[in-house]
Amino acid sequence: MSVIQVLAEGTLDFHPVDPDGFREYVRDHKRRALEPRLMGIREAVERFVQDGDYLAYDCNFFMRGPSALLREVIRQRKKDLWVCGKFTYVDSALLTAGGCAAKIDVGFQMAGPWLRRALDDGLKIYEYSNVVMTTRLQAGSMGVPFLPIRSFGGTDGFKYSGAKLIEDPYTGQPLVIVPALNPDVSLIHVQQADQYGNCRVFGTGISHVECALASKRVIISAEEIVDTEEIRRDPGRTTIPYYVVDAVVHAPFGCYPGEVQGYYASDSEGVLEVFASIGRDQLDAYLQKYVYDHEDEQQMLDRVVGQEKLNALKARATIKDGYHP
Amino acid sequence: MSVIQVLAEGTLDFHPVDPDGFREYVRDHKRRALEPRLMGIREAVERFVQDGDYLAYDCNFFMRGPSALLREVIRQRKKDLWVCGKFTYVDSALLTAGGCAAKIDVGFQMAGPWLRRALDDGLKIYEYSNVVMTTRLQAGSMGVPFLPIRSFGGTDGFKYSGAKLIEDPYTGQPLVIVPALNPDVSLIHVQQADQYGNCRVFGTGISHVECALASKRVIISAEEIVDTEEIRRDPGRTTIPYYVVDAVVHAPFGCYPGEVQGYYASDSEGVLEVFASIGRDQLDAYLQKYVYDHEDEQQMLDRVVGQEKLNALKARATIKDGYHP
Amino acid sequence: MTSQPSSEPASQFTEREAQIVNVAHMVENGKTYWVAGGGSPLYAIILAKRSAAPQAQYITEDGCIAPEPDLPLDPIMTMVAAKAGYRALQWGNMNASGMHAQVGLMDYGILNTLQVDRWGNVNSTATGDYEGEGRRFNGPGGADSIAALCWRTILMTDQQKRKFVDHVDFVSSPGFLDGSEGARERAGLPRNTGPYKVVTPWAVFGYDSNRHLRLEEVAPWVTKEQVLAEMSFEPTLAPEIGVMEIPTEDELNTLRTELDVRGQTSDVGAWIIRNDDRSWTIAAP
Amino acid sequence: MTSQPSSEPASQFTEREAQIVNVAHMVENGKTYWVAGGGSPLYAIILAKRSAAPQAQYITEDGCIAPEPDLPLDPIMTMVAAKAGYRALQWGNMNASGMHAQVGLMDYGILNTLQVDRWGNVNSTATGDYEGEGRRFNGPGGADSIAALCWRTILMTDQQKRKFVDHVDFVSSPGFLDGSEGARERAGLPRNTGPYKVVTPWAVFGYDSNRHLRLEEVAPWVTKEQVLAEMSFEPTLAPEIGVMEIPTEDELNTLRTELDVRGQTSDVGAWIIRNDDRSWTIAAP
Repeated sequence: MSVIQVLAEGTLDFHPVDPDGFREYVRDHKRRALEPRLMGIREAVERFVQDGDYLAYDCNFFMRGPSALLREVIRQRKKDLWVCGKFTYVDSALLTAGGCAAKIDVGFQMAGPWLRRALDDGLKIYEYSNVVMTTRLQAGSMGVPFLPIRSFGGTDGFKYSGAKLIEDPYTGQPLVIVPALNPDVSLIHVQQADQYGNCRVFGTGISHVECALASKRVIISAEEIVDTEEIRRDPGRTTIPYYVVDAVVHAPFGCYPGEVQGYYASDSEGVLEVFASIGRDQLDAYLQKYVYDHEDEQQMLDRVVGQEKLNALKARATIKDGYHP
Repeated sequence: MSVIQVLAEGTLDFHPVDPDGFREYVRDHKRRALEPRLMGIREAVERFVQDGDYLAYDCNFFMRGPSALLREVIRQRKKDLWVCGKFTYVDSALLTAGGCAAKIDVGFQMAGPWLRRALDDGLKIYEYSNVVMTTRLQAGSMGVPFLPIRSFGGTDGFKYSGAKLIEDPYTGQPLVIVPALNPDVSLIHVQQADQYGNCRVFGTGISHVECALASKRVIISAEEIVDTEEIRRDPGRTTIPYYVVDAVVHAPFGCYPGEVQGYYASDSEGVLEVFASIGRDQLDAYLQKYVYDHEDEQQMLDRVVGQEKLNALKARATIKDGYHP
Repeated sequence: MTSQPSSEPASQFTEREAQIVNVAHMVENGKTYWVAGGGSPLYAIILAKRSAAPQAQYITEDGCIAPEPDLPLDPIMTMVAAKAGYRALQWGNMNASGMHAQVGLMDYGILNTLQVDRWGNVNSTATGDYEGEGRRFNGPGGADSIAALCWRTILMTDQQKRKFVDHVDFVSSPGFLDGSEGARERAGLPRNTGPYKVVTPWAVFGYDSNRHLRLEEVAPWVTKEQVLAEMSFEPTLAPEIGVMEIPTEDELNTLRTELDVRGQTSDVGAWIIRNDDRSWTIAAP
Repeated sequence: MTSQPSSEPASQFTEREAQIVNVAHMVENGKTYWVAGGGSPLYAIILAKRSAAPQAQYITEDGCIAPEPDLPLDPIMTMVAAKAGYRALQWGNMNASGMHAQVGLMDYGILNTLQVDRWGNVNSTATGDYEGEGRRFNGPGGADSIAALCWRTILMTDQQKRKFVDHVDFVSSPGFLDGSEGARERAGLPRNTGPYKVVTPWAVFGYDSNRHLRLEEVAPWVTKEQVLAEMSFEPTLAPEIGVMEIPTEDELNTLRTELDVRGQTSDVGAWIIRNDDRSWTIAAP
């Protein structure tokens, strides 16, 4: 029989690829029954985020991402996480400042003094790109061990990754393949979910469907909990099916200081405060103010942001077309 | 460097895999400008379906498929087509009876006396499955030469295909890969499109997005032509973007005798008439009655079906939830 | 006078109804089923949902997740159709259902099939010499994926010699392939998946520890010998051959008045009549 | 007194404005652009759409196809945001934009970048010794995919010695790699793609037939020598070095009153003032 040449290989470790093992986890742990998965944010993070997990999240701290869930992860001082840093911006900086991150697969993140210091303290960085990371998640969501991709070849990121350059058996041309990623847990913020975890996301996104399907455990935070009757009225709007979801958290303003399209605008002041904290190397103070000083998210919103500002952010979300079913 | 063992290979030919060639076709032929692509069904099929083409279509003659376009292909006596028979049911029988098909990649099709005779007359069949074919289209739509898949292994279909069994370089386990499919032309029937080809499909489907992205030429037939303002009002409903579309045909009842969810029910009589024609080996008479006897689709609908029945089929489509934006 | 529904065993039903009810009784609550969008597999799962397994969920090949179909469906219109997809939790597509199955979300598949062999392989492609003059059929459709990717596969077929063959002429959908240990894994299929049951109107089969078809239950109106006479090979025999279950009046009522009101699926094949003396009459059609 | 918009060359503008306008003039009508969702690349394409290239279309990394954004955007909120995605033709996701680019639908990419070398390779990851004490940056984000998959890539950067280096310390996004013929293809990248232009406030570069950076145009307020002094390597020189274009009052008006009303992007760097005697003054910030 013929062989396929492996022309080059990245040299760093990557989250282990085990499609059959993932299948067995899904068989044994994903609940197929329509049973309520609603719980508080603390319980959700306590139960479903574990020290040492590979943690993914969709979108980021400013853009329909799970900011409240990320703060709760930091509040609970989770440790040794391997973070999926696709399209992540400041999130990986916050997780590192909070002592949660041990490794980061980078697509894009906000660098700063924190990064050099963390590297010197042992943080491990693996260089990918946003699309490579979403492709790895796509492979994980398809239950296959890898996917071919037409980018990433020739970069130095390739060298510090789990990718391979092979001779395509169909064309004979060099072809990059990237390993599947099946995170231990993913955090996804959505506009609407029902109590079972059927979710609706409106507007553009990154890869929330793939993220949810590829992950062993999935925590959803939702701006609104809608009735399942409403889900059944328009099944074409469902983007994540309940049977991959482990927890549904009702989290209004769950992306603060970021924006959730159709629901509220970003708090520009709050957004720039994060960047300033990174630039001025004051992330500890930032976390104190927004995370550690409060028992939970509601307390933080009440004390630090205030209802008046929240109302104003809501009022600024004047574009509604396409965001409500 | 290491090698990947190829453990087994299908032995039959398959539509050539050439991602770079497809990219160059896309670069040179897909129109990026928002220019009207509306045209009559005859012109669309004359211009964009050519003898010898690899022809794909989404869904089938009964289920939101491009029945009118398929009849027009037969009416224009296109020849030597290689037909993508995923989820096809009777369509491949009609195309073969019409003298259009030379080869069929089979997922599922309605067998009958036509099939044995056609095989004896030189029709070539390649054995896949529905999901293998949609996966091949998915590979084509991603611009990669192949995709791994966890089914198809061990079947006799594998032997009569372009699939390969390789040693997965990540797990060491045997893994099936299937070649990308980039059809020359695809026919897709949708509920709504604008004049540029931005399409909306409501309800479940097969793989219309992948089919459109993977094909060199794309003909859309639509129940309704909607304003582009309406498309921009709810961009989350768009499923096919205009820049992969070559022709938009306004084709009310374009799936007759089948159903278009939300628009009209299937004509059970008309549906069963196709099966009866296959079973009784009377496809020639069927094509005479529904295709050759009429200059175009409108004439066929007027003469054979009649407005009264069409109105009744419309009235029977009582389920609207989720089908209109 | 109409018969009053009850949970008592019925005294008149078709063979097909008995087969559907026996599959329905296998349906596990809280599990997922990838089924064809119509016919016996669909009726079995819905029947189960109406009784012991309300939390069993089904998905069809067009990515329709847990619908509440508006029955009866129009003829043939079992997928990509408004009635079939009514009140689903999600409308996806074929790649979505394939992906969900590939990551292990589908516990069971239920399939109608043409021909099955001693290792549970399924043929829906061709009989006789494939490359020669043999007869051709529809192809696997979604059955190949169901049989490959669901954790367990339940087949429904008729008890006929030509349907139970030693080796299928063409493996359209994979059973245990050549029956050897690990044969599926060596062919690239996911670990620990495969055939689970075969249900005919006359018998229920499982598989022994060597992955060989094993007779487990026989309908009360036939003998084990009658079943074996309608097979081209000898199955393993379970240590104790059980008796297949009898539809209740309730179940028949649901089947006939809600699911298959035209009787297209259920009113096929022989009628089974339980006589007052508890003997059985088989009224061939 | 406000200046009246006109199609005359302006006499006062920032270096950044000049750079944006020169990129805008490169935009081809009827072509697709994969751009970052904000900043100079976005303003360049929108500026072009408002004038010579109304049928140029842009796509952002979040799968947003041909939006009509509600400007100005909120700070940082360039993607997955209501104003940025306003009136798009389709809302997709990152895998969708990646797929569209992979099948060849994206004609051009426009990228802001930190560091570029003689072969058009881009560094946004690290300077100095990667495995040692070097400085780290944000990573490629979407730039790697844009540079790999679009047919042609236009880079925007500043004319500084540390930005034009002989070899980037880290290839985050691929240019012509080692510059040898077919290097991109040998690395698995699609055929016939690659770097096209580099535009700074002082100069426009293309590539020669050996894939080496080539100086093609210089801004009227600097000399060729000044440009070369701000590079760590010598580019090839075009046979004739052209003069970069000057923003018109119309363009500045659009840029300042519609696109970048807060001046966050455009009001950065030196101001360029054309004196009455047609000489130039550079007013450093």
